[in-house]
Amino acid sequence: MTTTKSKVVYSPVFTDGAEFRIPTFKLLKQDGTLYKGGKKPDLDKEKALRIYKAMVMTRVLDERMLAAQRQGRLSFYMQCTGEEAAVIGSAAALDDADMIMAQYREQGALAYRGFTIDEFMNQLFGNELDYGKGRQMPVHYGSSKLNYMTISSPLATQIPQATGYAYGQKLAGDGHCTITYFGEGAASEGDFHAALNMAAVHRVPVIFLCRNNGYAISTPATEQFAADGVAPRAYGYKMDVIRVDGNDILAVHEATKAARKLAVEENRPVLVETMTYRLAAHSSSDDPSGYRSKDEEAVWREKDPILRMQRWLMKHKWWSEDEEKQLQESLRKEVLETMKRAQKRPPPPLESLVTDVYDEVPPSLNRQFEKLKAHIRKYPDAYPKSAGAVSETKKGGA
Amino acid sequence: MTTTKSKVVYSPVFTDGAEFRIPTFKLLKQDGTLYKGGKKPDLDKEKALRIYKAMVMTRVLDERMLAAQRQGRLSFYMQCTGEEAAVIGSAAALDDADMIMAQYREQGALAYRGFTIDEFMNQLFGNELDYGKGRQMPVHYGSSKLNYMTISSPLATQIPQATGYAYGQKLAGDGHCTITYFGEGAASEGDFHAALNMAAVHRVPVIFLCRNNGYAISTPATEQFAADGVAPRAYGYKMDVIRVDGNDILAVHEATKAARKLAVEENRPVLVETMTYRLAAHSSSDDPSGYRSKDEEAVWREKDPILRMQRWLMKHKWWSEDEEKQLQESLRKEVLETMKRAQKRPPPPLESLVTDVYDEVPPSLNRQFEKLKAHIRKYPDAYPKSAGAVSETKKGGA
Amino acid sequence: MAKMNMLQAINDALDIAMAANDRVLCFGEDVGVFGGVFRATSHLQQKYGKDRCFNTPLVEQGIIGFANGLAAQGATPVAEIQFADYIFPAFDQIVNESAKYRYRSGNLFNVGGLTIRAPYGGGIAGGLYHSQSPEAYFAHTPGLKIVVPRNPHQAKGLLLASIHDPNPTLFFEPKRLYRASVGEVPEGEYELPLSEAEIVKEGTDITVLGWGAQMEVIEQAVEQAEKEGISCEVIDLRTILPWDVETVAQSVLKTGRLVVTHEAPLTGGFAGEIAATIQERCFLYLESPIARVTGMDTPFPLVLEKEHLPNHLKVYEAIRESVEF
Amino acid sequence: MAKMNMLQAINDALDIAMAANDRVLCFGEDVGVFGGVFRATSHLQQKYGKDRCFNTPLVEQGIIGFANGLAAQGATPVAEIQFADYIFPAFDQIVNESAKYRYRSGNLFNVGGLTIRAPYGGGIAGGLYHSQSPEAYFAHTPGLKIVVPRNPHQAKGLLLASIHDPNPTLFFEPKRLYRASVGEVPEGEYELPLSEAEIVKEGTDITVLGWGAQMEVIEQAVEQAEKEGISCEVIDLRTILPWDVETVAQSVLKTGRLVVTHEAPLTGGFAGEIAATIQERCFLYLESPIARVTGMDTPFPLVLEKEHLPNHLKVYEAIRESVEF
Ligand SMILES: Cc1ncc(C[n+]2csc(CCOP(=O)(O)OP(=O)(O)O)c2C)c(N)n1
Ligand SMILES: Cc1ncc(C[n+]2csc(CCOP(=O)(O)OP(=O)(O)O)c2C)c(N)n1
Ligand SMILES: [Mg+2]
Ligand SMILES: [Mg+2]
Repeated sequence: MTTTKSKVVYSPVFTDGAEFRIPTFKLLKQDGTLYKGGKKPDLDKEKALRIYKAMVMTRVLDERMLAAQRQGRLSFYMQCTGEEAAVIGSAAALDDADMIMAQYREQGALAYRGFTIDEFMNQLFGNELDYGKGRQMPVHYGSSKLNYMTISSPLATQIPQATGYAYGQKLAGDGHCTITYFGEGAASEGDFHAALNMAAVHRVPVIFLCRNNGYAISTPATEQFAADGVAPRAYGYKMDVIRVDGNDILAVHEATKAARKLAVEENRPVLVETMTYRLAAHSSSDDPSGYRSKDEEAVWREKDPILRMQRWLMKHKWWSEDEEKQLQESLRKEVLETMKRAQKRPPPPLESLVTDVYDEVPPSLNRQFEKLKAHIRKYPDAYPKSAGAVSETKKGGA
Repeated sequence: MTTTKSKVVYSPVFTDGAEFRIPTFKLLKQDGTLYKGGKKPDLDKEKALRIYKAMVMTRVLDERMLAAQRQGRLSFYMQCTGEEAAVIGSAAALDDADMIMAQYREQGALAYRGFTIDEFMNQLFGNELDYGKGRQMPVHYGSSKLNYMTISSPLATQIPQATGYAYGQKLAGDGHCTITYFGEGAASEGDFHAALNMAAVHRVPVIFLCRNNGYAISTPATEQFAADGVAPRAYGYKMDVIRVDGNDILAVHEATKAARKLAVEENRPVLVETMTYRLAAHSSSDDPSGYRSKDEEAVWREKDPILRMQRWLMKHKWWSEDEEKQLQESLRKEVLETMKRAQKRPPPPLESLVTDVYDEVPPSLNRQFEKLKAHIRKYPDAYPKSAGAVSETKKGGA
Repeated sequence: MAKMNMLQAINDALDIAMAANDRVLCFGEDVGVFGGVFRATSHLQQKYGKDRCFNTPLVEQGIIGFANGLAAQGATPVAEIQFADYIFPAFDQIVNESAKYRYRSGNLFNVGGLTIRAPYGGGIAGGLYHSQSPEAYFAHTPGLKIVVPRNPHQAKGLLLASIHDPNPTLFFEPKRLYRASVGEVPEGEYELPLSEAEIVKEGTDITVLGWGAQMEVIEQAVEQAEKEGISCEVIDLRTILPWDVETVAQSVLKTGRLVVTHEAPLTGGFAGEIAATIQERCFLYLESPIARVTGMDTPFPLVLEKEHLPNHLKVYEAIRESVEF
Repeated sequence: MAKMNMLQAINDALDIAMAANDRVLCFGEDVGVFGGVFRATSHLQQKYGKDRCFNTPLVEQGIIGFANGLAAQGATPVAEIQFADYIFPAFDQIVNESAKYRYRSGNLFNVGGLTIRAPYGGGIAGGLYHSQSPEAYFAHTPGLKIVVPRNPHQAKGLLLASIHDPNPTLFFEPKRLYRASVGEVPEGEYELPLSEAEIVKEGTDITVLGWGAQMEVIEQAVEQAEKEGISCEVIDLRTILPWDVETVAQSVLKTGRLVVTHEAPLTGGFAGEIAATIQERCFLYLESPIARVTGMDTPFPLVLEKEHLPNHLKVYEAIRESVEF
């Protein structure tokens, strides 16, 4: 039972927490130097380059795949552009065996974990090598070996799932935690409230990482909530919170490392709000000129997180113009070649229509499948993707 | 877009708001005197007695009806006992034309508005005079003329509805607001989050009144949330909040009056958390001895809100032992007599099974109804409540 | 009359409803200045102000909870759910609240003013979560009306009727046809009746029934069947709940055969309800089993969407099988 | 063998599952120290600790979201929803998430360990919100299993099978029978098969099909019908999804007649799916229309609950009408 130990007042005082601002943690200036007072980050060259390369790979992939979408090679695409530091800086602060449950704009985390361009392409083109068997739209990646939960489009559903997943990790006692990513828009869903409250009550090792990128499609954050960002909500759950410059790779990394420590060592869930900006359109279907100004975008383009890290690396002499050029070129080449290869691969087998609904195909569904195969056999021209699979020699159930 | 004007820090600082306690507003001590420093409340004798009588009526009704349930006269009952000040003090701070959207334990507010014992009884016994036509369980009251929305059992659904209702009032521009009541348990639902956030964003004249009575059935507030009550959540929405001693009628009234002013005059939604205790069982189906101690209950029994107000009234000479005795007796008598009357009344007509599903009974449902009537005509003994209604002379559609 | 696509017809209906009654409000995710991700609410905020047409926070249960409250207050909310696939967080507010508001209060209160619009259906490479047809999930809920238009003319007239109808109404829009379906639409205010199926084409050998985007599929299938001398009666159900049993039963009493088709999976789909009802009503007149041509009992796939969907070839085959039974 | 009521049988099943595998967890509103409002989880917290049996905050979408995550992690969560009427806030987590987890990930991930328990059904003076039978709302969702037991023996064996089954399973418990249904229950671990209907009684004139608490109603109706010389075959469907078409079809091929009964409203109820399927499978063998005896197409009423419910008299009448058709 709540026994409020709070002080007593004898006249009605209303407060709205406005005086109570959560500060923003920053380390790295846009010119690549540290802020005065900023502690030198605990990041060695190897790790720094792993992070940086993942950022560049993400950027290159995004640029090329958006272009491919524009050329009609791909049905849909979503970019991480502008948010690479928020996503990769946080993922890099974890153990690779920690679970990642993302929203959809976190391909950077997957790149950091080692998802190959081949693997990205197979999903984007939904070919026979796509782990998701061509069932989901582009960018709905997943990898069990890299502990990256397959993306699902309904927003915020992964947030309470992350609480549950982390609770399972806690009971298993293997010292791992879960991070879940979501936008400031998705944080309005009821599932967000459920997830944070349950995590606080049950002391679950989970990191809630909000990418506050200013928009949910066309809806600006000012129409999403009246408060100063998402961070103040943590107090409502008595949860540790930190706000961080989301374009500052060092601050994001540092903050998430500290958050992970709280989560794993003390079973204290943490909310991390990264303040950033979605530089690209919401998706390839969107045109932001209908709801925001070029000027606003320009301000944020100046804060490019990749450039910021690059400058820091160069100041350390850990990276050079030459290496940059080489990396960019080789990535572009690899992306293009891989894309061509992936696009040519056949689609997943017809059986993939009915498998994985259950652990086994139930009889009624198998009947539907047999009927479908007979139908395709009758009208092979109408089903170019699968006609080959049902030709007379290939009969048989799923 | 969120531009956080917050200050910048250069090392990661986590906060959980623990240092940041929302005070509790009190005016009236248990002995009926004001706290030192407590402003004399703005409450004249007439209003004070209206409040007090509603409190006593609620208590008497609750006691009698629980007894009636124990005797098997009633299928189910829920008491407001212990929370009368939280409920009636707040309702009394409103204009009678303001909308009330309650959870289920707020019969006090309805009593204050003038719902008669007859009206209560008709609902409790689901007789032909029940406005709800005998369709809902006992205590699911509603009154359109008293602006009291019919109770629905699914928890928290009324909270976003209150936001919408109040938005309608704001556009209508008639200067009214909506109050919605809910328990600290219901505040865990996703609908709570949706409601408060939308109210803050759209600047809606709504008062969210949480009855934090320590339990949600058997679940103590400590297993409901980790934070210090529900109040701190307001900061997450940048909403005005006040916490108040829920057993202190003067403080609740004063706080809600001030809240209403913010809501109606400035379109600022307000969260009011009343700290109180459910003295009775959750409902007639519950036995609290399975989850809490008699000692704990005893502590709170000492804080009885009705006695507290009674003492205050008597100190003002607005109320006497005699008047108390008379009121108690007349209420008990009225409750008993009304109960007998209500219990004897016939059930709602058979047509009430199929009306009000839509504005008109659709043909398919009417066919089902005709079939039902024919069936009852065939087996009149099996349907004692309705056999009379379908006797040969009474044929005809709904 | 003007030539319009379905989005324009819907936008026109909303415009007319908002102009006629200032208690009509349109809101939802991205509905405000942007006019919705499909642009169905374009220009409404500019015309009627931010108070009456606005973005909501991203929370479907809140959107419908808010809309229920508004409707109870006496307003006429038209809430948009961005995709029908995302209506499920609001399921409780719709099924336990909207649908039961009037009944549980003995008609003291109601949310009859409520209309919920949501784009539904496949055929746009949307995969699991931009393709679903959830009408049957709601059709088990007395108190709701469910409407699905097949073309711009129908969309405008049925949407205006839904907005004006004094019951909570779900209006599912076949998004595949948003821009693809173009046709003549009368200017100004008009309504088409709810709970009345429409016989789109008369015929004598078999009845073919559907709704929404599936009507186009039926048209193609029937064209092929008629070439082979099978005379088809085509019915657009238009309102799923409460549905027009009489028109369908009368047709089947005449033709003796029925094919029902929808995109949603077979099991638990609304074709089952129709088949169950019609086999009872027309038992002695049925010359072959009632056939259902539907999506498969799987989540909605992406790459093999074509194989999954009940296209005109599958409907045509069902017509033939039925006639040859 | 021991005599138990249904609650005891369920409690026993949970106890056995938790003892056998420490990754089995039970949680939900009031499930912890109190043992649930119906006491189905009594003593489990004391026996297995607060980590494995606990109260959750009051948020159904959170309970199931949390359970989905736990199951994905490899645990075996058994989540309780206090009343089936309150499962709808979790509809999105169940229908869009649990059901589609395996499919959408290409079997990289799954929540097969998940079981959701919820008391359902009427007959306890519960009115609109303590009486609903929502099985059909879920039966339109490939990927889910739905199970409903009719007595203590079935409850224990089917619940153990549901917990062990590698697919997300909804287990709806007929709360009217919690204490009313008492019977012999084998001790220790046993399972009854999912997706297999059970022929409870053989007969030749007509097949009568139901599940859960409705089986008791059927029993009474059939007793009356048999007195008049009508030989009834009684089937308990037991698993609603994926359901056992073969057993039902074989029975109807033999009897030529089918009555299906459930408490949920008629329109969109699962009897419709069964009727639609069986009229197709058994078309030439049907001697009368398949009859559905169900709740009315209204919210669930209170005072006139008896009139609303499909009791044994209504089932008996349907049997007679069918035989006399
Ligand atoms: C439940 C649900 N509602 C609506 C949508 C449609 N939708 C997809 S992305 C999006 C905006 C999300 O914004 P935010 O969470 O801020 O993430 P961002 O795109 O900015 O990274 C919307 C409304 C959805 N996918 N799921
Ligand atoms: C959506 C929903 N879930 C569960 C319930 C069952 N239930 C009824 S009352 C209750 C506890 C409510 O506690 P609280 O909100 O604190 O109110 P209190 O009873 O203490 O006044 C529960 C779990 C319900 N009615 N609705
Ligand atoms: Mg965003
Ligand atoms: Mg409480």
